[in-house]
Amino acid sequence: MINKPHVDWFALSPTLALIGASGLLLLVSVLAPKRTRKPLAATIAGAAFLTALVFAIALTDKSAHGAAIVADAIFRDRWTGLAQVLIAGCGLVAVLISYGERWREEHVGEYYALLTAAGAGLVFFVSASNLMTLFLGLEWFSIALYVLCAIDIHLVGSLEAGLKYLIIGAIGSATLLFGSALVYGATGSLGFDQIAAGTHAHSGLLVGGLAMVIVGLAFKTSAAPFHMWTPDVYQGAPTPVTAFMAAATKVGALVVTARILVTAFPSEQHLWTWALAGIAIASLVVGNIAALAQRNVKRLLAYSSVSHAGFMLFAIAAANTLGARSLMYYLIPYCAMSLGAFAVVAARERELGAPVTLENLAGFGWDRPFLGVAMWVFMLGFLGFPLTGGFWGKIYVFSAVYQHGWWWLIVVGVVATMVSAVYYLAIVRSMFLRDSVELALAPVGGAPSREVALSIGVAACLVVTVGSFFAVQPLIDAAHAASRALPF
Amino acid sequence: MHGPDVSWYLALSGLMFTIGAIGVLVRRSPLIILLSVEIMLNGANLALIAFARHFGHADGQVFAIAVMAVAASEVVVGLGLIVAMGRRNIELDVDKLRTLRG
Amino acid sequence: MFDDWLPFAIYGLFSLVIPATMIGASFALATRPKRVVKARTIPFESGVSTGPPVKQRFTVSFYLTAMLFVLFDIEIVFLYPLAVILHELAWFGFLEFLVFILILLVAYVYIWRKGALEWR
Amino acid sequence: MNTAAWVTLLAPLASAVAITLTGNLLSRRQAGFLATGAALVAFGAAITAFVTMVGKDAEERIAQTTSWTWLSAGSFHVNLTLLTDQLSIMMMLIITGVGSLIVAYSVGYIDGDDEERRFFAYMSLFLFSMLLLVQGGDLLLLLAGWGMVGLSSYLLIGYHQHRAAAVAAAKKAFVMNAFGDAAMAMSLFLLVQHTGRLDYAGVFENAPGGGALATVIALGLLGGALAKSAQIPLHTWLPDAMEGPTPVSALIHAATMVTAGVYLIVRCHPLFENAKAVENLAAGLGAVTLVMAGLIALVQTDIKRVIAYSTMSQIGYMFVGAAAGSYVNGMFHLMTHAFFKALLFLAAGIIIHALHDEQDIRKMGGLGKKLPHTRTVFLIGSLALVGVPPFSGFFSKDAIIASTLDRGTFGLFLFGACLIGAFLTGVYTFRLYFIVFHGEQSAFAKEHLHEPHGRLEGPLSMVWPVTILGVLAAVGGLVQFAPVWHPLTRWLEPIAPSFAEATNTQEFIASAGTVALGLLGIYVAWTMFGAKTRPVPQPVAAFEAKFWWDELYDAIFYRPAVAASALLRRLVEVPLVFGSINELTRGFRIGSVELARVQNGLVRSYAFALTTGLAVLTVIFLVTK
Repeated sequence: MINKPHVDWFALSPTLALIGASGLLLLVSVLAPKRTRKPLAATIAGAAFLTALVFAIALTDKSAHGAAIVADAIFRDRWTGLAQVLIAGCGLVAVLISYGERWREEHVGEYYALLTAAGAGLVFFVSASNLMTLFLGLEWFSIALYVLCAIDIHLVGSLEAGLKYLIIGAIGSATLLFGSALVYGATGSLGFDQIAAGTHAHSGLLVGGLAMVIVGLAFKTSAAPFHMWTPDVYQGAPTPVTAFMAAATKVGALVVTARILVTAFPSEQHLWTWALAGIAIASLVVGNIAALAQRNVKRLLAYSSVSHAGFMLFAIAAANTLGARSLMYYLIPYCAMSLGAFAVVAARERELGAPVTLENLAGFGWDRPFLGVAMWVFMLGFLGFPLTGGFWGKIYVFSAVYQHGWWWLIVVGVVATMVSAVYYLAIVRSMFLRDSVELALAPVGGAPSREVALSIGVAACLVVTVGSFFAVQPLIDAAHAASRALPF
Repeated sequence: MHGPDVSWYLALSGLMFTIGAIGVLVRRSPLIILLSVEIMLNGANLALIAFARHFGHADGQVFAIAVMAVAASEVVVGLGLIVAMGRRNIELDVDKLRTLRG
Repeated sequence: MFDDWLPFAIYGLFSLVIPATMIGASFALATRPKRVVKARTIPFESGVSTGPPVKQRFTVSFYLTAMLFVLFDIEIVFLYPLAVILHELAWFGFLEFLVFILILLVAYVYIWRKGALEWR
Repeated sequence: MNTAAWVTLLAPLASAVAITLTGNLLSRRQAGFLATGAALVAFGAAITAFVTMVGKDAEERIAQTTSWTWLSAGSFHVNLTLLTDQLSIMMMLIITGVGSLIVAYSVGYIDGDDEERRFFAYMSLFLFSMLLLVQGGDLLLLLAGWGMVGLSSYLLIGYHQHRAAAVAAAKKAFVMNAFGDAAMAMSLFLLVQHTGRLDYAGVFENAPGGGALATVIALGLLGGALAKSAQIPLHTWLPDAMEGPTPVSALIHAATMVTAGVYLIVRCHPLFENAKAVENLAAGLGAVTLVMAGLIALVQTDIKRVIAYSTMSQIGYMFVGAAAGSYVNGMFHLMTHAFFKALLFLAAGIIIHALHDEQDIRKMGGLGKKLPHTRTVFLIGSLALVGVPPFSGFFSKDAIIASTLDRGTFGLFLFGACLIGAFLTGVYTFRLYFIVFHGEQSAFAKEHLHEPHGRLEGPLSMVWPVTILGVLAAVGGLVQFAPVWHPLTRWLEPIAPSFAEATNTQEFIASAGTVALGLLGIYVAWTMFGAKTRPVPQPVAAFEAKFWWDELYDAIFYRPAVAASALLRRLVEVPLVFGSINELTRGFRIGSVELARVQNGLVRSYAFALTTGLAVLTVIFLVTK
């Protein structure tokens, strides 16, 4: 008789809600009448993310004692739970941003189906507790994102972005898979806990496998030098997709990176802390310097996300509870700022019907004061300015690094922040200090209607960005509870 | 049951992985690149199965089966993109896909 | 050691010898034509002339169907291990099986309603 | 008192948010009135708090109010706490009082500009930031306010964003302040690391009492103060910042923000007292700055730049006062300086306004007849600046100079510098005054001078703030006359007890010396610029007896001063400051372009980067395992 695994349906509920909605949306996209498709699909997707959010919050609340469940395939603990809350929240905002996008009518259902599928994949990915679920989760959301990038096939850039992401992504996945195989060969087990238990000598197989696993995950976090797909894909993909990718994918990849390194490879810590520090420094240097020359705002924000990956990798490289805590905290305002910034870009893009550059942002802050001020706040937040959560995020990351004894990383971080001020403030400047009249930019297709959904989404991001500065204590407590799930 | 040592399989799988990677680097047709990626994935699969046999349990084999399904999906998505490009008369040459850069 | 490799060696030998023999025989047994006629120089195609090579493009439907085939085909891989131990898993296995099929069914309904199964 | 403190802080913020969010719903003029109203509300609340405080015993005057606990880890608490004590209330009154006058003035000055709303939103934001800086109850809020005044200053300097010079000046100010901010943030970090506290009292109690750490901390704070207050060697941004609108120069670059460095030294005086060397360094730099800025001011031809260099020079006095241990005199001079320097800037604004935005004093002359009111207030401001009794500058500046005599040999050096500075102040101030107001009307002035607005010399909203400031500049110094009465000293005693106290004899020596030298300076200016009989002296005319003194002073003072200031500019500013920043920027640009070239859009190169990275990482891992 075979031992049937005990299935903890509650632990799976966020994933199930999203994947169920995805199937439903596929049916809606072919069975529902054409006119009702868009509102119906968006409603279902929004409801699914909301349900997943509620389940994830409940799950976090009820998982004080972490454990591997369902035949040791996934973890149920607060580390997973909090990450799922973040991802579901990102999805919800992404739905709000997407609603006003001028999708071709026949693709709107599929769009939301893929978005929920990607969400489900990410939610599953962050709960992975062995190499197989890790790889499956990774591919699950990646494949959905490949299609999402290319969904607007009337844009040349969109198809190009999709294909580039697919090819490079496939190499990344293959690397991760090969690394997993090597680790499996070195330790004889796939589960994270068992890998840590089974490690004896620092065998070449294990170390090589670890290197490949790190590369595979660093690829998804878009850390340099594995970042090169990021600017192209972020620029080419439809803006709401970019927003979701920039926020949710980063949550997934970073949370899982921290989890696997700490849980499965504690005895190789001397290797991966240095590796991550190196990768993080490379990301800060490349991201910030490359962003200086950018005119396209989506591309600029892509480089900015590379540099932020560097900051968050600092937190993991610190390899202490403070680092884990700061990672979780940093992700909260970071997600809000990324989603919000891309949402504002999306709004401008819909207004102009053209890619948004620093030049044609001119006067936007005065034409649409709410979005302008919101964008301003997001930029200051990226910069780590007080009154936004980005400030505490950086402070916490720095203190984690300091606790590890790497004060020189703080120097690197501070210098990087100073450089980044140039391009973040360039965005603010072009929005507020230039006039739109002289550009003679006429909105395409008449004045755009006030997009309520997008404004609600931006408002939510704004609340989280600023709120995470003031409500830092409860959030840090939550992050602290989450970090207890990791065996430091 | 005798047979070549597991390291031979590992060497072969590493070779496949490398061949695939080189294929991605040097070929221009997206179709061939997808093929090369498949070779990389299958290299990893071979390693998984070899280790599973070596340890005598099924974990690696189950993994390999799952990977096959995933790889197929990935390739199908790639083919779908290539078909979409073909319909829009975009030349099937990754070196020509350079509108996004800088 | 050698015992293990013997079947491989024999197999390899055969796989080399047989094609080599066939190719060699076609040279050895062929009759040289006394006159060069155009019809003799073109490849033998059951008596049907192929004419100039046509750079024919397959229709999109061909690719589409092929892709769908690959996808649904690969899913069947999962049914095989399930089938082997279905008895041992009993109802649990059956329910899992049903869920799996249901997911495939959703996809099937989608491609069917989307018109991907119609040859255009 | 606590409620009043919150109202003071939040009123300008509310105005900034309201103006930004309502966008075009608000007319330009309404935006100006809203900003003025908010500043006045803040001022009223500050007065309320002040009156409440006066009514209490000296021990109960410090009030803290916490609205929110941000962070608590062990004994480490970060709160949103406002601290209202004798020091901060003084700053609040200056900021909101002078601030509301200047904002009101701007309604008339900036009238007709395309983007008035933006201007008033920025002004309100600045007031909020500055108040946050002085009202914050811990080092973190101090840093937050510190950064935000830098930002709003950047935005306001670059207000005329179509002028390349304005944008460049804004950038320069921001970059130099960023250096200061970084230094200050570093010392903050060290303090938190060492003390585990953030609130002022806790930090001062647990701060290192001496040694290298105390020195490094004080150095970091000093770096921040030097950058913000435009002292050597981080001073070059201030003259360029005059590209901003004149009310901005008055508010930020004369009355409030640039004096934040002095506030910082007084507020954190225990940290500086733990590092005597740094304290002396601060005083020394202040002394050098006050002389150097005075020399440079002699040769400037832009009316606002003359006043800007004079501001640097006066802040040098405050640094000398505060860092030499006479905190109350530093703060006293800060207050009177806010009055008379804002007055001078606003009066200059009226002139610039009347002359169609012309700032070059060589084109001015003889404006006194057409602008008698402006001439009067400008004269009051000038006399106060030079320190002629009984105008306000006399009381505060002399007190600083006298207190240096209590500091031994080093004090004598400071004393000498201060006396030289007093003389220079007399010369450059009255050079400006005589050139602009004295004599015959220049051709340019005849051609361009606006017809007066009825009986007034400018819009009403510009005239009355100037008048009020004129009164304050004239009598504001009577608050304290060290030998006779000293309420200010008693007021600040519980917060920052001065350790350098001048005796009455020393006060007398200092006063006599300063006033004499100041008057001598005025006399020199008069002989050179006032008593000239001809606007353009012919070479022959130079031989006339009347110009002998001019020539003499020219040879002894003017030429060396020109040479020295030009040399300083050439040797210090141009190669060290401009050079390094340009090189750095160029390096980043090149790096950026190179990276863009690597990002060539080819999938193969992306894959190559990935696989190379993988190979390198694997090899490193295998070698170092």
